Parts: sequence; C-alpha cells; structure tokens
Amino acid sequence: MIDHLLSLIVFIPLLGAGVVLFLKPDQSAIIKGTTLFLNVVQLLACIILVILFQKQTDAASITTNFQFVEKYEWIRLNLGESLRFIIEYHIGVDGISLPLVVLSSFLMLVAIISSWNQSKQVKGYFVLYNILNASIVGCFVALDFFLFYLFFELMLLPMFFLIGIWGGPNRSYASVKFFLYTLLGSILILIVMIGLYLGVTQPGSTIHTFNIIHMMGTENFVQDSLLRPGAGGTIFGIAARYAAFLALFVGFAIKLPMVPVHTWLPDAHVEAPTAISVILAGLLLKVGGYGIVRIAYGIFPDAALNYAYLIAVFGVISIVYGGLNALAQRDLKRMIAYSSVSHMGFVLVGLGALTVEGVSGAVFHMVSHGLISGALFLIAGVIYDRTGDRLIDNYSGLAGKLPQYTFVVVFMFFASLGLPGLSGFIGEILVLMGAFDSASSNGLLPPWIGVVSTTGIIISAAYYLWATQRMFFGEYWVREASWESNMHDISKREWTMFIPIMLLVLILGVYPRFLLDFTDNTVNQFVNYVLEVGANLMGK
Amino acid sequence: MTYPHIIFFIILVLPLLGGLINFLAGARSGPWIATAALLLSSILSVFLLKLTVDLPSVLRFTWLPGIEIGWRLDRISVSLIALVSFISMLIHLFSIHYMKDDPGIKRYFAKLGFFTFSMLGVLGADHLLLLFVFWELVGFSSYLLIGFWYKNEGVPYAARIAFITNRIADAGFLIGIILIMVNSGTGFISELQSIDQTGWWVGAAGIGLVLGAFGKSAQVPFFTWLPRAMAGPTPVSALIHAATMVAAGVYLLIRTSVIMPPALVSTVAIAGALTAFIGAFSALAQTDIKKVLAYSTVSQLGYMVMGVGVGATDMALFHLWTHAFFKAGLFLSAGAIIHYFHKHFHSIDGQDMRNMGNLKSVMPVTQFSYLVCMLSLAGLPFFSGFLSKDGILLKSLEWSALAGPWAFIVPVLGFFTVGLTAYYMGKQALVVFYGKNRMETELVKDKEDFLTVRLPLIILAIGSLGLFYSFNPFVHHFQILDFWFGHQIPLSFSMGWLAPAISIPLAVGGLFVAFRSYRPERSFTYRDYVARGHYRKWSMHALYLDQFYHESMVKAFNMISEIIYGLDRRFIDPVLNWLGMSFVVFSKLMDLVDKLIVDKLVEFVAYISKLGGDFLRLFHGRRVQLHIFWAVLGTILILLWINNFM
Amino acid sequence: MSIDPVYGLGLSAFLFSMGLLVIIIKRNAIFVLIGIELILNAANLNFVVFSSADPANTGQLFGVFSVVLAAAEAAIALAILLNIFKFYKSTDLHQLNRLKY
Amino acid sequence: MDLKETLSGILADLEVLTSELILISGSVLLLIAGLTRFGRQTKLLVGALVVSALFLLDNVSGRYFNDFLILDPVAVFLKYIFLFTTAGILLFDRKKHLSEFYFLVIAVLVGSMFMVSVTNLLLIYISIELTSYAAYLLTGIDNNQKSSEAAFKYLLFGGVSSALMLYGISLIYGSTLSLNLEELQWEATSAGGLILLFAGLLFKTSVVPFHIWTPGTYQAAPTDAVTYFSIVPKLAGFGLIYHVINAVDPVFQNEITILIGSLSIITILWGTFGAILQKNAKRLISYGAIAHSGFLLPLVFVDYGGGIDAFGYYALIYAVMNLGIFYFLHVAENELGDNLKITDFSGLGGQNGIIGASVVVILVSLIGLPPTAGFTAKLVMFTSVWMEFKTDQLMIWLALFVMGLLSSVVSLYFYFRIPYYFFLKQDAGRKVKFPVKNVWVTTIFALSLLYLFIQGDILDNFVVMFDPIDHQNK
Amino acid sequence: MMLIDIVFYTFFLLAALAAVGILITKNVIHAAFYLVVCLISLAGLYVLFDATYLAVVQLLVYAGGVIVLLAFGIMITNRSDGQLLSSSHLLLPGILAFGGVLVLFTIFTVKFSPGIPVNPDSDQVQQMGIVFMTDYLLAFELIAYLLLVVLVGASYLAKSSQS
Repeated sequence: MIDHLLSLIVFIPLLGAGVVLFLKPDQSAIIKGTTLFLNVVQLLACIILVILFQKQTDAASITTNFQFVEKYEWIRLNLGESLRFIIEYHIGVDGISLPLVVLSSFLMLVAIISSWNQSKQVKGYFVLYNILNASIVGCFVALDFFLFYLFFELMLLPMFFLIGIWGGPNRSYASVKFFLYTLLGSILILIVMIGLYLGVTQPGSTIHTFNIIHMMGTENFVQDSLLRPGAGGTIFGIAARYAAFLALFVGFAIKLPMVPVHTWLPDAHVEAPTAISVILAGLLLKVGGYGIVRIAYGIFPDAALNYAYLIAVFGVISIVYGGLNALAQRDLKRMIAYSSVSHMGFVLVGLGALTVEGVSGAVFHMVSHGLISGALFLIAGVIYDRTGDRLIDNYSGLAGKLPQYTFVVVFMFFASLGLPGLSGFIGEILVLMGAFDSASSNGLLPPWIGVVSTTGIIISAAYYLWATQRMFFGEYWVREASWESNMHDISKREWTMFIPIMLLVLILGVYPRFLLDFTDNTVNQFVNYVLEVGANLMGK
Repeated sequence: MTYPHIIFFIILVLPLLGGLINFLAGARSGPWIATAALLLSSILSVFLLKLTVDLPSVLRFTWLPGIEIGWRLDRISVSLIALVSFISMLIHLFSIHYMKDDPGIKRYFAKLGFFTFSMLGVLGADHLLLLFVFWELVGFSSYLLIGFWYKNEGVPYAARIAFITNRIADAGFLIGIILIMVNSGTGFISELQSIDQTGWWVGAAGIGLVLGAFGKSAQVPFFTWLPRAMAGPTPVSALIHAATMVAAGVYLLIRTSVIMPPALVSTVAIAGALTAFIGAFSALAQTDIKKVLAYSTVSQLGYMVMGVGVGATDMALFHLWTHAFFKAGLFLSAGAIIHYFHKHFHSIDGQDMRNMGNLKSVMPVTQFSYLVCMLSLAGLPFFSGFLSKDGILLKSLEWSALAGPWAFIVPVLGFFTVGLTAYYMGKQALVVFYGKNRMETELVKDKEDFLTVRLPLIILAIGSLGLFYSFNPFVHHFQILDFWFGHQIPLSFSMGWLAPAISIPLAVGGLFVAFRSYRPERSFTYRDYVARGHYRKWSMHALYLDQFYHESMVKAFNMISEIIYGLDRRFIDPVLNWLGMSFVVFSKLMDLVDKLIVDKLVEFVAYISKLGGDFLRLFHGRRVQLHIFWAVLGTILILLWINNFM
Repeated sequence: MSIDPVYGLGLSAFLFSMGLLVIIIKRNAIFVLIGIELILNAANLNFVVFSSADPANTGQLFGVFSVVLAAAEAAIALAILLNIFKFYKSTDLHQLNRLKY
Repeated sequence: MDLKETLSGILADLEVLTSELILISGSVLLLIAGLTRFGRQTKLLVGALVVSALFLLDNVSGRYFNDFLILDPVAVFLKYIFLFTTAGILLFDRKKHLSEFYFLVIAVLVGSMFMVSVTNLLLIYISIELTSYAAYLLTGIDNNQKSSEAAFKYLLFGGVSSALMLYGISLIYGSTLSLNLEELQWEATSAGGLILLFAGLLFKTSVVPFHIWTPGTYQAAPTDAVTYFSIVPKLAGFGLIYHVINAVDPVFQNEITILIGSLSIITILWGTFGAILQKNAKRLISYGAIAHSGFLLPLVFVDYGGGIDAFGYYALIYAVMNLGIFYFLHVAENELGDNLKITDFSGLGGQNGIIGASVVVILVSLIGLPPTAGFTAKLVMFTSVWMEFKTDQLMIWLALFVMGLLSSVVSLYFYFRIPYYFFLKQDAGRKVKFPVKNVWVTTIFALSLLYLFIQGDILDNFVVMFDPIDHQNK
Repeated sequence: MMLIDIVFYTFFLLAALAAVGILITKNVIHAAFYLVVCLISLAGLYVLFDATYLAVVQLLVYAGGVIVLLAFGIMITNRSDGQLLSSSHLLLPGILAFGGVLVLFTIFTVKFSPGIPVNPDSDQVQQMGIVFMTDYLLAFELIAYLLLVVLVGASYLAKSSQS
C-alpha cells in the first residue's frame, strides 16, 4: 500500500466523484458526507506521506530526488516506423511538490466545510468538486508532461462550470473569460510539449517520451531536434530553447496571474462562490508557480538564467501594480484578489533571484499565501453570506457588533501584510533576502529590485488598514436595515474553518523550519541544478 | 538553554500569560492577576540582573535554514528589561483604577500584556532580524492600544496613521537589516564591530537603521503620529508613548551606532537637536494637558538622539533611564486629573487645561508627584533629569568644538530648549494646580485610592530624584554608567563646569517667566486663552507639520476614496495637483488600463470572427445556382493556377 | 473517315459551356435538368472522339455507361421535382428559399 | 483469349466481394420484408446483415477483376469503419419509411465500399455516382418541404460536379487512352483532367470549393441520414483521394502539395469561422464537420510513413464523435421539435445532468481538449504535419500547423455555446426530461471517447495493419 | 469525301444551334424539342466517329427514355396559365462561368495532341459484348445494382409525392 500512496491520494477524490454520481440529487446530506469523509481520508494519507518522506535524501541531483515514484507504461503509439512514442503514468513527489500536495488536500477540506450549506444542484456541485480536487493534486505529483498537461486541462472544465453555474450575478462573463485566458496559456504549453516530445527519446532507445526527467537530461535529445541544447536551432529569429521557455513561462504566468495577463482573476473571484474562490486563490495560482519551477526552469535552465532579470522585473511590477489596484477597489473580494496578484509578484521575484533563500522563500510564500488568501476569501464569504453585499463602504463599526469576526479579520489582514510572528512575514523576508543576496552571489538581480519589492509591504499595509478602518471601526452602521436581522457573529461551522488555518499560519510564522526542513534539501539541489546546468548550456 | 535564559523566557511570557488569563477571568479579578504577573516578572528581572552581572549569557538557534538568530542578555538589556517591567507593573496598577468602569477592560489588559511581552522581546533580542520581529509586534500592539476606544471619532484614524508611519520607517529598517545580513554574513548586534565596513552597503544600511529608529522614536520627519496617539487611554500613553516604546528607537541607535559612518552620526546629532527644539516649541501653546506632555516627550527624545549623535551614548542611555521615570509620573498624574474630571464633571472636557485650576486642594498627592517630576524634567539640580540632560549638553559642547564651525548649532538648540522646557512645564503646573478654580461648579473633595493611584505616583516621583545616582549634582561620573558600560576613566573636561553654569540659570529663568505670567492671582486670564499671535499659532499647530503631512500623504489616503470614486464616474479631474494626486492617479490608471485595453481585446476578437461569419453568409445564400457558380469559379481558378506550371 | 477530332472536342467544350450557362441562368427547374443533360452529353462526345484513336474502343464503352447513368440521374431529378412541385406548386427556383438560417 | 479461363478467373475473384454481395442481396430481401408484416423487424434484419458482412470481411489485399478492384489494408480498415457506422445508425429510432430508408443506406454503404477499393476511372465514376444518387434519395426521403428542396439543391450541385468529373475523366482517357490511372503521364490535358477529377472527389468530402452544399443539406435532411453522409461517403472520398494520389504518385510535384495544403487551410478556416455565426444547431455541427475535413485532407497527403496511420486514427475517432453529437441532436429534435436553435437548449442542464455531461465530453473531443480521444487525434495529426514539415521543409505545412491550432482555439468558442446554453442559461417554463434509453446511448458514446483516450493503443494494433501499399513503379 | 464533310458540318451546326436554341427560348416545350434535335445530331456525330454502337444506345436511351421523362415532367409541372418565367437572372455569374469554362476547355483541347485515328474493326457489337461480360463485368454488375437502387428510390419518392 505504501508505494501506491501517491496514486491513492490522487484517485480518492475520483472515487468520491464516482460515488456521488450514483446518489440521487435529493440525498444532499449523504453527498456532502461522503465527500467530506473521502477528503479526510485523503488528508490522512497526506499526513502519512509527510511522515514517511525523508527530508535528507542522498540523491545526486534534482532529477533523482523524487520519492514515492510510481511508473507504469500507459499508452504506446507508433505513427509509422519513424515515430514511436510512449506515454507513462509517472508520478512522484519531492521537497517542492510535497508541501503543495498537503496544502491542496487541506484547503479542499476547508472548502468543503465552507460550501456546506450549498443548496443549488448539490450533486453536480460535488461531482465537479471532486474532479477538481483530483486534478489539482494530480498536477502537483505528475512527472510525465502529458499527464501534467492532462491534469492541467482537467482542472479547467470543473472550474468553468463551478464559476459558471454557482457563481454570482454576471458569472457567465467571468467564467468564459477565465476559460479563454487559461486555455490560451495551455495552447502555448501544448505547442512546447509537442516540440519537446518530438525531440526527446528514452535513454538508449528511439522511442520518444513525455517524461519530464528525461527532458531535463540534455543527452536524451534527438540529434536533429530543434530544442536540443547547443543545437542553436532558431524559430522566427530567437533561439528555439529560449522561445520555448518564454512560451511555457507565459502559459504558466497566466495561471500565476502575472500583471499583464491577470485581468481574469478579479472577475473570476468576484463571481465565484466562496468555497470555489478559496480553491482558486489557494491552489490554482500555485499550480502556475509550481509549473514554472518544475517545467519551465527544470527543462530550460539556460533560458531561466537568461531571463531571470526579466522575470524579477515582472514580479516587481506585479507587486506594485497589484497593491495599487487593491488600494482603489470598493469591493472587499476584488481587493483581496488584487492582493493575491501582489503576493504572487513576491513569488516571481523569489524565483527570479535564483538564490537558495529566494526560491525557498517563493515556495514558502506560495504555501503561506495559499493558507492566508484562503482564509481571506472565507472572511469575505462570511460577510457575503450574511448580507449578500461586499462593498466596503456599506459597513462601519462592525467591531462592536461582531467582535469575534473582527478578531479573525485583524489576525488575517495582519498575517497577509506580513506582521512578524505570522507566516506571511517569513515568505516575504526570505524572498527579499534572496533578492538582495542575488545582487552579490549570482549577480542576476540588481539591488533596486529588493528595494522596490520592500515598498510592497507598505502598500499592502495601506490598503488593509484602510479597509479595516472603514469597515470595522467607528460608529456601528450598515446600509440596509434588513441586514441587521442576520448580523450574528461567527458560527461554530465557520470557526471550524478558521481555527486550523489560523493555527497553521501562527505555527509557520513562529517556527518556519516546520515546513522549510522539507523544502531545504530539494531547493538547494534545484538552485545548483539551474545555476550549473544553465551556465554550461549557455556557455555551449 | 542556560539558566538565565529560562528565567528570561519566564519574564518574557509572564505578561502575555497574565493578559490571556485576565481575558478569560472575570472583570473584577482579571486586572489584578495581570498586575501580579507584571510584579512577578519585574522581581524576576532584578534577580536576572544579579545573575548576568558578570558575564552576559547568549543563546543562539537556527530559525530559518542558513540563518541563525539569538538572544543576548547583557547588563544594559537586562537593566532595561527590569525598568520596562517595573514601570509596566506600575501602569497596570494605575490602569485598574483608571479603567474600572470601562466595558472593554479585559481587552485592554490583554493588549497591555501583549505590548509588554513584545517590548521585552525587543530588549532581549541580539540578532537584528529577531529584533525586527518584536519591533513590528510593538508597533502592532501600539496600533491596537491607540485604537482601543475605536468608537470615538478620530481614534481609528490616529491608530492607522501611527501604524502606517511606523510601517514606512520599518520598511527602511528592514532594507538596512537585510543589507547587513546579506553582505556581512552576520546579523548579530554584538558582532557588528567585527564586520569590515568597506562597501557601498554600509552607508545604505546605516541610513536604514536610522530611518527605523527615527520612525519609532518620533524624530523630526516622523513625529506627527505621537501627539495623535494621545487619543489612546492615558496609562497607555504613559507606558508606551512616554517610557518604553519610543525609547526603543534610541536603544537601537545606541546598540548599532557602531557601524554608522561619521557623517551619518553627525546628521543624527543635528536631527536630534532640531527635534528637541521643535518639540519644546510646539508644547508652548498647547491647551490639552496630554499634548503638552507628548510634545515634551518628543523634545526629550530629541535630546537622547542628540546624545547618541554627539557620541555620548552612555549619557543618552542614562537620560532614557531617568526620562522613563519622570515622564511616566507626569502622565500618570495627568491621568489622575482626567479620571477625576471624568468621574465628577462628566460634561466638561477632562483634558483641556483651560477649565482646571486650584486642583492642589483636591489632589495633594498627585500635585506633589507632578511637582517633583516636573522639576526633574525642567532639569533643576538634585533631580535625575538634570544629571542626564547636563551630561548630554556637556558632551555636545565638547563635540561641537571638535566637529567644526556649523556644529555649534547643536548645543545652542540644546540649551535654548532647556529654557523652553522649564517655561511650559512651569506654566502647566501653575495653571493646573494653583490659582483659582476656573469652573462654575465647586471642586468636589474625593480621596484617591491609595494603592492603585497614590502609590505609583509616589514611587515615580521618588524615582525622579537625583539622590540615587549621585549626591553631588555636579559630578559627571555615575556608578550606574560604570555598571552599564564597565569601568570608565572619568574625563577631565576643561569646561566641566560650563554646562551646569549655562543650564541652571536658563531653567530657573524659564520657571520665573512662567510664574510671572501665570502666578495664582493672574491665572484667571487663562480661562479664555486662545492662541492668537503669529508665534503662538505656529506653536499650537506644531509648525503645521502635521497639517502638511495631512495634506500630502495622509490626506492622499483619504482622498483616494473620493478621487477614485470621482474617477470611476468621469474622466480624470483637472483639479489634481500635489504629489499625492499622482500617487492616486497612478493606481487608478492601472485599473483603467485593466478595463480599457485588455477587455477591449476580447471584444475585438469576437468582432473579427463575426465579420468572417457575415462574409460566409454571402456564399451560403439560398440560390443553389449561385453555389454552382462559386464551385465552377473555384475550379477555374485552380485550373488557371496549375496551367502556368505546366 | 478522317475527320479532324479537334472539331469534336471544340463542339464538346462549346456544348459544356452552353449547358453550364443554361443551368445558371434559367429559373425553371426543367431547364436546369435539360442543362445537366447537355453537359453530360458534351462529356460523352469527348469520350467518343478520343475512343476513335483507341484500338480497344474503351471510350465508347465508357460512353454507354455514362448514358445509362445520365438516364438514372434524370429519373431521380424528376422524382424529386415532383415532390417539390407538390409543395411549392411551381418549378421556379427562386421560391426554393425555405432553407433559411 | 480463352473465354472459359477468364470466366473461371472472375468467379474466383468473386469471393473477395462476399461482404458486398451479402449486403446487396440482403437489401433486396429488406425491400420484400418491408412489404410483408415483417416490416417491424427491418432494423433487426439490417443488423444481421451488417454483422454478417463484418464477419465475412477478411483482411485480404491484392488486385482483382484485372485491376478493376484493388484491395489494401487502408480500404479494409475504412470498410470496418463504414460497417461500424451503419451499426451506429441503427441506434437512431426511426418511425417512417423504414425499409426504403435502410435500403438506400446500404446502397450508400456499398457505393462507399467500392469507392475505397478502386482506382479504375470507370469504376471511380460509377461508385461515386452510386453513392451520390443514393444520398440524393436519402435526403429527399422524408418528403416534407424542406428536405425535398434540400434534395433538389444537393442533386443540382452534385450533378454539375459529377459532370465536371466526367469531363476530367474523358481528358485523362484522351491523354492515356486507358482507364487505368497508373499509366497517367504528367502533361497538360491529363493534369487538367486530374484536377477536374478532383472536383468530384472534393464534392464528396465537402472540401473548399465544393463544400457549399453541406450546411443546407445537413440542416434539412433527416438526422440519421445526415450522420451517415457526414461519415461514410466523406471517409470513402478521402480513401479514394489517397488511392488516386498513390496511383499517380511518382509524377507528383510540390505544386500539387501546396494546392492541397492551401485548400485544407481554407476549408479549416471556412468551417471554423462559418460556425461562429450559426444559430441552428445542425448547421453549426455541419460547419464543424467541414473544418474536420480540412484536418483529414492533409493526412492522406502526407507521404512520410506515419501519415496514413494518423489518418486511420483520426478517421475512426471522427466517426465516433460525429455519431455521438448527431445522436444527441437527433434525441434533442425528438424532444424539442425540428429546426433546433442553440438557444432552445437553455435551462435543460437542471434535470438531465448526465446527458449534459456526456454532450460536454463529446464537444470537448470535437474541440480536441485532453481528457478525450479528440485530443490524441489532433495530437497525432499535428505531429504528422510537423514531421512532414521537417522532411520536405515546405512552408505550407507550418502554415497548416499554425492555422490548425488557431482554429482549435476558435472552435472552442462556438462548440461551447451548446453546453453554455445547456447549463448556464436559465429557462423559465419548459420541463424536458430525455428518455433514459437515449441518455444511456449518448453516455456510451461519451465514455467510448474517454476510453479511446485512456487506452490509446487498442487503436494502435488496428492501425498497425497499414503498411502503406507498395507503389508499383510504372 | 466531300459528302462526309458536308454531313459532319450539318450535324455539327445542328447540335450547336440546338444548344443556342435551348438557351434563348423561354418556353420549356421548345427547349425539350431543341434538346431532342441536339441529341440526334450528336448520335449522328458518334456514327461519324465510328462509335455506331454508342449512337444507337444514345438514340434509344436518350432520345427515347430521357426525353419522354422530360415530357412527362413538363406536362405535370406546367400550370395552366402557361406564364413564362423571365429567364434573365444571375446573368453575370452565368456569363462569367461560360467564358471561363469555354476558354479553359479550348486550351485543353488545343494542347491535346490527337492520336492517329484507327479504322474500325469489323463489328463492334460482338467485341463490346464480350468485353462487357469479361473485363468490365464488375462495372456491369455495379451499374445494374445502381439502376435497381434508382428505380426503387425514384419510384418511392414519386409515389409518396402523389399521396
């Protein structure tokens, strides 16, 4: 059972989807019960995974660093005698993907609780929900590019319907926009996938493969392939490998949301139901970040080095642009969405720095942002469930009426703006140290990047405090008198959502090595891999 | 985990625990538990002082992979820990009386405990990053405490401004820390001497540290938040905005002045002097009792920073020590007065000095402790304030001789401020306690509760006497400094006598002028005192610095809502000018770009595909003969194309 | 019997074009059918002309098949025409526009 | 020439055609059964016919009836697809004109079976005419106003294009004096003749410029007939193009490749952009079918080894997809009435979630997104185009690659309008519940598409039967 | 040899004029008549090109069968008022198609290098008969099946249109 643990974690939700499919629509209690139970089982499996995961492996390089690897031949197709290719069901987990898997399983559990009183078409909702769960976890564990792409696309459909059917007023516009943006990204990734699999063969045979690890090895490339390192192939003028990296990067940056391609996020969040925007902010954005680390940086380290500065600049723009936009928003949820854009800018700066602190900061920030932004959207959900309105200016002085809610909001707002002692601060401090350190150690980023990203913490303080002041302090006043009736404080169900997240944020803030011990070894190898292999590939 | 460190952790955690237990316990017994916890922690800190006298104990642990941080308990930090916990205990005691009938008392004591915990953390931390963690927590707890009465108008705004100003300064501080950690390899304060100070980053790091210190200790560019912070409860102002938090900035400068380049140190000196002068000047025309004390705190902090700037770090620390006592005393007496007015004359504004008078008849003990602390602040001999302030002034005189022609401004400002301080403190004492009662109704006789009110006042008053430190006021060498900085060879100033010779006449003169214009029989004129006249208005509004910030940065935050709301409805308003406007416009422009360009792109694609659709309808019309024609035409074209190859 | 085949081919090209012209211009369905017959005959003529040069005479054989097929096509066309007449009460191609979008 | 010996040779060749003969005689039986009371069991009879034809179809290849009939694995594979599709048609529930309908369906089937296995000019013409005439009759069989009008238009268009083909054949015959394509020399009249021959072929496979008839006919003809037109004759047409090209292959020039490449690009774009505006559901799917012919055409043209395998792969998945989507439209028509607007679907998602989900899977497959077989088909197609581009460096292949990708993205826009209305739009009154049988059949189609994706290689050993027929050098 | 040329030219002109006649006339019945004239002249041409068998088949099938069919069609569909439909619509596309096709086909015909005509064998009929039954057997059977299909289909459609 142990060596099939990962497959178990991926396929439990699919089992859930199957079971829910056969239940009758009106048995909503049983539907929710099974989904909750299976998700708890999945979380337990993740915990076992964490226990058995060896922090310090004696692996030589990033490519042999994976644990719990499962590899079975899945599809073997041959197109004429010159092209035979094989697709494998190849999954595994290492220091970078383990935290994200555990995070996704945890947030999925929280989101189930938050969508507990979902009454509209419950059966359809939870079938799609389970499929979404499986595809997200699948993305984090897949080591075969085709399998990764399959899960990457499989994520798209449930999200489209979940936003489209159960969303807010003009949900159809938001879901279509979300779908088109992410699909454009995945087309870019598809092109590179085709280019890669045509170029890469299994070591010692002529069978083409989708295996990411083989793609990382420079010796597996076929002689005449366009993307072979050092072959100097060019498309429309720029080097093929660089063009491929850019395509991959843009594809994943749309998911990350980097600034110029982020406009789908606020609309999607505003329209999505609470539980779904928790998952959207908590997990889908991380798939983008993980994709950049695992695939874009992994397969094209030379291009990563070449464009590190550009990536960091875009990261900084995201930080400042996201912050400023959050400052100008009237809707609480839209403000939180733009704050996510700003926080993901930090991840980009961390990845651009390519120092050990920078990358481990980026990974840590992804996990902490997942928790914090999940909680923030639950907060927006709480006020939305009570009054159906999220405009900041419609409320004032809530602290008096809802003291517990105010405590949670202040806790989460300060966690998000990076108050030390909470996890947001650790991510930011590591990324900033990475940014400043890279100026001296690998010379990729100039110091001004670090300075400008530090201003990010000021802007985030500004919009969070301003929102708190307008909504929570001063005399108690709400726009419609009708809201008075259900202005009750946080219910027991909502507390069960907030307590675990707040505990985790506090623990990760006070003792971050609880998470960093897992990622430290892999990040070291990853940074060495990218710097060494990238440098000599560029040199060639 | 050495033995001293266990005790330190107990001291550290006790206030936090006290706060939590009180939060859970009832409104009656909760505050006492919290105060008891503080008492215990102050006793323990004295005991810890004895332990770490001979050798400082260091504890280090890896917090983040590759980054090692730690605590260091040397004489200075432990003595300050003792000071903070002692004063915090007194404040807790006083708060029991002051906050007796306030509904949020449990929340108040929890926040106070959290503040003390984070302040002790700042003092104990050795690594800059760990210091920064507690530094931010202190800022956060001050935000909570200032905004305690969040219902009153203006309070939440004051809290937000305080936090954001601190946050801006802390951003610079963070950059400084990271530069040091990254470039020098170590972030430990104790190892700062050993790092080589070549390289561009040392200057920048220095500026960062100074920025952080100035933000927290309310120096010139950043001091506007302190008067506004008076909106919080008075014991809070006493503890945080007088004794402890604001001193943290000075503590940081003292610890890290080692690595700062000389040019930076001299600018610090000038800034300190300037702050001292501006603080004193602004305190002249204030009518609110707490505002006067707030500006005086700003002025005294200016002295300390000046002390560090001129190289008298030992004197600056000593002034910090003494200032904690008498300023806390002054604030607590002001608190007692406000509480008295709040209890008996509910309608009248308890903080406005204009309707006070002859309070000595009603509150003898408060009047006594106020008088002692006031004299110590004014800097009369035989009082602790005189000793520390004169040390700084003496060093500034000596420093100005060496530092060059323009340096004389520092001592001049310093001495001039002594006079101003004496004047406004004298005025306040006379107006509040002596003269006739300015209110219509008669003063109610009410005996203050001994334990919670009188005891703290008395203790603080005694603390501000100069006896503990040295009998002879004119000697410039004190055992306490030896205790802190190790044995010092007494400097033989040639002009050792010059500083007291100038400062004592100035102080007495100031008091005399105050007496002359506000002596008991003429004090009735103060009733309708309005700041007319040019210099009074400037003083009343603290050089309009606050208004200036308000207009540019602070108001920008408020204006954001109106402007953006305006922008949302119509195009950018020609009214925009000021720096603040570009800040807002830029963020709104981003939003517009978001709406205009990117969304239009989606519609454009749909339009083009529609155009293609219409074009096709032309072909797939209804008349089949037309279809036949197009097909035949297609074939003809293909044939022609093939022909020219044949 | 030496007739220059070019004339035959010329005639077939002419007949083909005339047939096409009739099909496109005429509004009456019967005319269009006649047009189709014409162009099929033109193709037939071509076969005959070419088979004169072929000893195995396969062209002529193809012609036979093509005539039979043309007849079959005419039969189907008329059957469908009857149906159309039942619904539209006329053979005017302009009225055949029920197939809107 | 000894008469007796040739006759015995012909008799020997006959048993190669056993499945076709069974079908023809069976269809006659069908007619007779139609008259008697066995009328109700016609479907059963047709099913038996198809199954027996399947068994008798053996994977033999060679040249029979002195080069009139040429069988090769491609032809056999396509025949398998045709028989599967005919079985698929039986699933559609039809009430009127039962026996005549299936008689004509079998006629089209036989015609297509011959189309894929001949390269003799005469037989090409006859088999195309047979398929076309049966198709015209099928279109007009439900003699309501719209279908007879569509039949007449279809006939006119078909008549002209077959006349053009006939003229082309006469020119080819003129230049080579023989009906065998392999003897074709590459010079003026025969080149013109070949192009005109292609006119007839392009008509059958609805490729630009001979595709204009498709939307009108697909909209008006009965849905099960339309399903049949969109699969069997079209794939047969591609099979025929493949054989014709292989026959004249040695004289082939790059210009013809560029011509066919640009034709397929125009077809793809025409189908994609035409579909965007459509309001009628069947017209929308017909434009989609045009786009798919644009994808199929280059595959028969790619001359590197794997090309025809990719064609076989794509053809089978195309058949399953079309059967699925047209079956759904057929079911929807029975419930919602004729002339199906896309907006008529709004609000159905509520009660019948399962059929909605399976329609989504089929549409996703038509678009070519991963979890369905459509993605592997497109992947295989793009790979072959890429490999072809690498071998002969013609820019047309790169253009085709890019245009194909672009149209896949745009195709998402119009294909997803159906589920968009199905799920996202609310409709006030109408309570529509699809009968369970239809729901199950649609789900089977959807599941088979998912299964084909997951178990990609079962197709592999099917497709591996191809070893491209060895070109006899002239 | 003059006689042969005269006969050829008469048939040639007859066919061409008949085609023009079909184009010009608005009356369907005249058009049918012109078609008959054209078919007969073509049959004559076939004889001249030694395709006597085909000429006979042409006369029988076409002149006999198809024209009769057309006649029935005309009689059924020609309504009593005999209003003649104006012919000139889609003139421009027609002209364009006509010109294009004419030019192209003449190009092909001109480029075509005709083979040397072979004098005919003794009797084609017997030779054709054998060929039908041996080499072209498959085509023969297929055309038979096709005719059956058309017979059934057309009659079914025609019957249902009457009911």
